Amino acid sequence: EDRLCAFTSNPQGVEPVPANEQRGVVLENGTIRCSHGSRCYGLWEKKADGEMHLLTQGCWTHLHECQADRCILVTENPSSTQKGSYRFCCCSHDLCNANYTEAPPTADTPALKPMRTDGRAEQT
Amino acid sequence: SGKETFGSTAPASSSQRLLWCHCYHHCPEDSTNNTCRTDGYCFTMVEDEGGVPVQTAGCLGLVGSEFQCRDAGNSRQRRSLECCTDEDYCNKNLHPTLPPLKPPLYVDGKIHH
Amino acid sequence: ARLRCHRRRLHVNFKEMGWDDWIIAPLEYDAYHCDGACDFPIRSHLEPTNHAIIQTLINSMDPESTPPTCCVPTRLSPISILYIDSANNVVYKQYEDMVVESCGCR
Amino acid sequence: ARLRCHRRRLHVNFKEMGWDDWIIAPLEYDAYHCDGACDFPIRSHLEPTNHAIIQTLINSMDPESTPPTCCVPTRLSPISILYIDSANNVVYKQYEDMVVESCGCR
Repeated sequence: EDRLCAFTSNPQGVEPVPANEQRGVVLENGTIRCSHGSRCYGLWEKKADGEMHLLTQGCWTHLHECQADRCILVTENPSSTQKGSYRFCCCSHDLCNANYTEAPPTADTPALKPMRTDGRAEQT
Repeated sequence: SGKETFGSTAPASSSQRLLWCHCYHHCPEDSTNNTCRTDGYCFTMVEDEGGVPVQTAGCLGLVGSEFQCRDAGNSRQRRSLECCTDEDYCNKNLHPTLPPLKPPLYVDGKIHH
Repeated sequence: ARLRCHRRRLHVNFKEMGWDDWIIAPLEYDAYHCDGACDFPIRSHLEPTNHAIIQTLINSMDPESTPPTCCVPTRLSPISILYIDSANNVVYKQYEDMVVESCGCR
Repeated sequence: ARLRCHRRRLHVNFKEMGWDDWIIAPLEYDAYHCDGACDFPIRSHLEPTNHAIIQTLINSMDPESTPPTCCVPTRLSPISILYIDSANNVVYKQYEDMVVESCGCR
């Protein structure tokens, strides 16, 4: 079925995606209706002060690694681009890329703290 | 290992002009006097064949050029490939050199090559 | 028994290829590949062309003169890649034909 | 040096195949076939897919884990055949994909 994802139209420092490559129909409210079988993705940059800066969001071509229903940022072993400061996620529910969850649960870390797009933890 | 010497111009195909390249060792069957044409990049490669450096050159298509021109950092065979696109026959000016030999693996006291 | 043409797992790790200096995501994916024999008769799910059928027949008549046909991808699908270009911009691109969906004899 | 992927001659003789009891014409034709190695880098005239390039790179990193790609027909053309059908009628038909026009690595 079609997928609705959060979408950033012209983020700074990011090559704008040509219309025919956006894989969907951009809607008014900062979202995009992606073509059949798509997932959603988000990319943030973790600044030196720890603040998370949103870079780009949109449709992601189906990849069975993107089954999660939430955007869980990959933190271990990130790409060495930009000195390892990029944080990426892909997920499979409508608007799942609007917010992110930073660290996957490991034995000794507290339960996940959903983060708002602007990097401050949501009060639960 | 692969090095891209991408010139200032984008690959030929974005303005649909095809790029002429110098070619030897496995040129297209319809190639004339060691030339070929592509929508992507010219390349020159040197590889170690039984201790002898062998040089080849030719055309790479635009599809997958990001992958081929970068090569994989740890190919079993010692080789070095460079790509270019700034002018016709630009691969005549490419002179890749073989990467240094990898140190032999010492395992259980014996040298394993 | 010889394994017939089929799709097999191939996990690609861009980091191991030394490409995590330009690829942001994904750093690995399942590409699969095709492997196995293309024997007579070539079954329908391997979608042989007329030429592949003729070549297979001639190979079974005279194996030295003509090789069998080869098990190769017949349907492929794309993946998205986020990478850094030479101007240090983040670029989103869909790469066609990156994942094998089905194999056949050609 | 190892022969790289290219088109080679393959002459098909329907009579030798015992098919001259239903095929009227042609009784033979040049079908060609593809043969040869698909080494890195795969040249542009072999029209590799992105997957073929990735598989070739992984094969050169770890030949035991992944086979090289295969040299197969990438463009084929038809031939016409006149034959006798089961009701003993003469039938004219164009058979697609009977002649290899070009080869590539897939």
